[in-house]
Amino acid sequence: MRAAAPALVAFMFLAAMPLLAEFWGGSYVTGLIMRAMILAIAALSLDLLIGTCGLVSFGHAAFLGIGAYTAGIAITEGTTDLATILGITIGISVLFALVTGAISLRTHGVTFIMITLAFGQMLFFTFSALSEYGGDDGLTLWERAYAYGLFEFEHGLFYTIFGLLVAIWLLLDRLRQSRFGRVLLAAKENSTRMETLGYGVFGYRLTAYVIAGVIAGIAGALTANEAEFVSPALSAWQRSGDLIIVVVLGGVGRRSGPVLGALAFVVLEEGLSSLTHDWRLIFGPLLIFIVLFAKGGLASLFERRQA
Amino acid sequence: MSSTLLLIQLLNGIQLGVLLFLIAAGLTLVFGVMGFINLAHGVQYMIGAYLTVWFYGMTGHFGAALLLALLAALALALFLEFAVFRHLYDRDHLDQVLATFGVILFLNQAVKVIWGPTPLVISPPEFLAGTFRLTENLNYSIWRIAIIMIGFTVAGLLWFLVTKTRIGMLVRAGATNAGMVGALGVNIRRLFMIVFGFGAMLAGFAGSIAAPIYSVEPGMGDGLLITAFVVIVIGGIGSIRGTFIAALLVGLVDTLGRSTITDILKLFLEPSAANQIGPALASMAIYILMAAVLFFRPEGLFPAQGRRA
Amino acid sequence: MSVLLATHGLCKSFGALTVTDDVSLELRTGECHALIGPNGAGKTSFVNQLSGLLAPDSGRIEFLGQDITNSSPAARANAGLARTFQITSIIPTMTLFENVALAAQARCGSSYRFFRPVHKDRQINALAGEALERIALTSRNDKLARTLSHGEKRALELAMAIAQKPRALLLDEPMAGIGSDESGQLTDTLLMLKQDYPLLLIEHDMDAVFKVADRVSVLVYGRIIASGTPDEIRANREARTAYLGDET
Amino acid sequence: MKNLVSVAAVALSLAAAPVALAKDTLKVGMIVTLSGPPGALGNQARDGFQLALEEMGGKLGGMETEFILEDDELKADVAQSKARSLVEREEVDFVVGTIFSNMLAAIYKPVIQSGAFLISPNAGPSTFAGKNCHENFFVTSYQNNQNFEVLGKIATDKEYRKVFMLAPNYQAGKDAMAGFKQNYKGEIADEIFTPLGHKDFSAEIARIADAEADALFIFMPGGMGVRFVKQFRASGLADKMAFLSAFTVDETTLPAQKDDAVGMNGATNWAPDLDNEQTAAFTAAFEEKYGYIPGGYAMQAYDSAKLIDSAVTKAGGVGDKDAVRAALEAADFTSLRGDFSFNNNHYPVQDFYLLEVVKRDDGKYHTSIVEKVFDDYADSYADACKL
Repeated sequence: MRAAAPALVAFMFLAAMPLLAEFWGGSYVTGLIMRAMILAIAALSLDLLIGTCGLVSFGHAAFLGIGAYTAGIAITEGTTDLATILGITIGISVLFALVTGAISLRTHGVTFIMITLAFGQMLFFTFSALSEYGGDDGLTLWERAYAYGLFEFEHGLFYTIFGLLVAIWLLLDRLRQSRFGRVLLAAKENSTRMETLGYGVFGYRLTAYVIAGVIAGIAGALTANEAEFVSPALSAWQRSGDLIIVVVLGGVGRRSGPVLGALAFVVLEEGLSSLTHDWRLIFGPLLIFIVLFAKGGLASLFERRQA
Repeated sequence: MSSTLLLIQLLNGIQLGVLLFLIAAGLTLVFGVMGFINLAHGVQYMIGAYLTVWFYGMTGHFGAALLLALLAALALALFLEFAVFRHLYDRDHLDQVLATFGVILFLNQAVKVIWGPTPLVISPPEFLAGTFRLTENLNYSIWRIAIIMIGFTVAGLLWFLVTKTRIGMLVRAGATNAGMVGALGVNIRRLFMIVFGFGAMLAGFAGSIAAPIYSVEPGMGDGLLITAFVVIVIGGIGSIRGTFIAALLVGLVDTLGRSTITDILKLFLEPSAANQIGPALASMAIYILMAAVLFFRPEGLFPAQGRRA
Repeated sequence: MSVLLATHGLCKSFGALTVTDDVSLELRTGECHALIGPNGAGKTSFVNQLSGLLAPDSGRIEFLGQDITNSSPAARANAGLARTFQITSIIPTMTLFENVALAAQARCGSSYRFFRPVHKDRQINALAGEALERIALTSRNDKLARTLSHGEKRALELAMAIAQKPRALLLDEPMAGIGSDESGQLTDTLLMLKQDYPLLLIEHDMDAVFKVADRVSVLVYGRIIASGTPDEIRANREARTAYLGDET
Repeated sequence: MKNLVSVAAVALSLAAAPVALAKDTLKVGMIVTLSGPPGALGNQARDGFQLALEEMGGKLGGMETEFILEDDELKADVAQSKARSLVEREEVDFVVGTIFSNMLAAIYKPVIQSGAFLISPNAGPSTFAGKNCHENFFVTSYQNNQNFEVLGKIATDKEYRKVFMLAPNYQAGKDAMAGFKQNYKGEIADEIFTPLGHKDFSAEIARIADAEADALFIFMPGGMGVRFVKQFRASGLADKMAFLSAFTVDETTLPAQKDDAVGMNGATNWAPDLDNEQTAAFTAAFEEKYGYIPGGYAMQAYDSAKLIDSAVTKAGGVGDKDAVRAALEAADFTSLRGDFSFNNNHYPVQDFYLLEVVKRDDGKYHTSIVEKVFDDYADSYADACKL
């Protein structure tokens, strides 16, 4: 339970955020937090690959792009029903994950990193070529998806994202402790042994890859609705890199890691850049210090202190 | 397409390949020998270019600027190695990624603060600055030819260094089995420092000689870094020969792809459709190449382990 | 006694080095068949081909009457062919009990179950507990596998194999690296295992082999040069010069 | 656990600014690109706007003005977050931005929805010129396609029979090609899209040489333009064909292109030597203060400040949005361009010129007016706008 505590505290804090924001910068802050929560969802899905399976995907942002463009194109074409959009997003994410996963998962280590990068970049260039939908400029959404009135409530979108974040966190937390999760964790350490125990590791990893892809796809669809704007940059390698950074920053394979990592990433970036335009001069060294002096990421700081 | 055009594109492809090789050679050695993923390697390329322009402004002599830039780039690399990187060698790859990413952020911004956001330009040394006539109305830059020749010379030297000298032998052994080299009583720390400094200097050198043809700007090394990673995994990590061949391959595929794919598509597609799909496909070409190579040969074309002594 | 596991003319070479040369071998129900041979004779390569980690160049492998030559390691394990490793192969970051439970889990229905915490799974825990009981492991169940002593790790491998509820067991040098004080105990364990499972035993410890095995085959340079009861092998001159001679 | 809360609290209070709004201050936020190589364009816009503000004693429309500058880093999410910060946290009255169209697309909705006025000092995409136009959105530059349309007109007027077209492969590049073709009906030798950030143009130059066209139509903004012009000049082709460019040789790139660009042509709505009093004064003051020659980006930002000034003066503050809007529409200020008015879609109606790069006696380079191509030229999307 201890490892989960920081995440739970963060959730309580997030739940109260719209209230707190009344005193602290208003809708600007809730917008910021919404983005952090979406980033956390994407990071949670990536940590299923990195932390649970030991698979470092450098093309995970491809799924963000899939979700965002599905939402963007659907809404532009007049399909605003949220369930339909999420359905299509999940369908395409599954398909893309099955095809690219089936190829990538034959490799491991650096080869896996680079081959996932390749697929991510292919998708990035595909989105950039979609002239009808803004090409490189991106696509402005003229309305949000219709969520059966949910988004019309004050903070409706906020609590939708929050609810999904908590649900996905719980889901993945359970998954990690399930039969399936134990197989993945063991295969990360010794996949040969798992094969000889009777587990077709490839199938388990592919399933995990698909699950991670679907969750990231949902995060992408949320991004489109939150920002009301999608662009190919969402699926570029820089974004995949950001996701890895968030996961490592928070603590790979730690229950609270991705959530802490995402919150810290967004808040630090925002806080520092409001101090100076050259905020990277501070942020860069800060990352180095975190690596050198906080092994295991931010989550480990909390764990150690409480232990 | 005319034969002159093809010739130019071949030359351009080789020239890009040579630059990629200079960057990727250090990357593959550092990665192969030390198992260290250095994302900040691309920044070394940028630093090399900036320092060259800077020293050129001070000395007014390209050769002198090049030399000074190399020394300064080496000094910076060794400082970074001492201050940051050496604490990361026995850490997880992901920790290395995070920390070296921090170095990129810092140096890109620092360069912008020091030299401003506007691209800088520099001319090649006087005697290589001209062009020579390829066809009636087409000239080709001598400096580009010079880059190709310099690149091949460096590749040759590197080959000699790695295959014929003691330190090269250690490096090769290290690429196959780092633990064993340590067991032989070699000072691994020092070997690492030499390999690292040397690799960084090569990248800086690439930046120096690229400065006259590309504009010198903050973040100029980021895109090339990713391409260099593509090169080293295609070539097989730790293999100089593989890196050289892969660099030329990637340079040629990228250059020829960009100039021919759209035309080829135009043969059986509407021009507007071809213009939309062609450039996107051309941008993907090297990634498709990489995915294909890795699919059939996950260890790359010339894995270091397979090399004969 | 029916044939459970059989190879027919199995061949494997790495370049010029032939590690398995036309090996035909049988394991029958209820027996312990020991495969002995000097270092580098190709014993582990042979087991790897049986368990599917290595593909033979030619020849056939049959298990329970089915041709499994091209089956995946997982399929073979699920068909009931369990193995242990000469160099201990466990999940170091998991506890002793979790390691055994992992093996048991493979026999307790689908592992594509995503929600129920596995540590509360009664079926798995019961099966794992049973296996642990049979291999008397003195260490605590919640000890991390990587902190176990070498002997405990060897025993853990056996427990994992049993938890798989195998139809046949391939034991690749279960005594490797075990001191003489522990080896006696492990020999008893092997004798006990033999009651329930057909064993293909690869072992260097001749005392254990002659105590446990019903049949012995001698592998030299990838070839089986002799096969017979322990007494026959002891009497076989070729086998003695090739291998036993070193030790007796 | 306590630490988490306090860390987050500190971080958030960092992000949150004191909310104190005096009624007599005007708040103007500017979002432009200051990072990376394209930062040179943003720098011009910033300097242009600040010069105007300074000349008016830090007041726009007589109100003490708080100017907040933000860098979009040429990243959509950053631009959007900055825009939200401006309208939601700072509660600015005007947002001036952006340089690039894709950044405008990112900030458009949040700014418009907040009720603030959005004034673009450069980006003028077709997206917001037609049916998606908005009463609170004004463009002081041009509709993006216009410069290209002007070049098409020039090519037709000069009777170039065969034109080679080159642009980067992104949305603006595609718009550029389409814009040029609108007024040019001659033969097109070939049209080539290069990747964004393309470095090595020798293959393209070889094809240009092969095509034997009369003119080259080119759109290569920023660093790409610097590299292209260098390589094009080196190939010797510059002397053999006309060079019709937009955003390729301008005051942001000329300091790097230098002699290589001299004599090359461009087309836009202004040049630092446009013959009117206000331009002469502006150019002199700008150079005096910042040490470089202002380009269109600086001019348009300067005009944006003047526009806001005129509107706030006329409406007597910003309390009455409708009055401010009406005053903005009137565009009752002295533009550096001389003639300037807004169309129904709030994009400008203005003159366009053919320009040429010249070297000044003091060794600096700038673009210079050759001739007027269009008088009071309006964009072609305005009809679709319901305003």
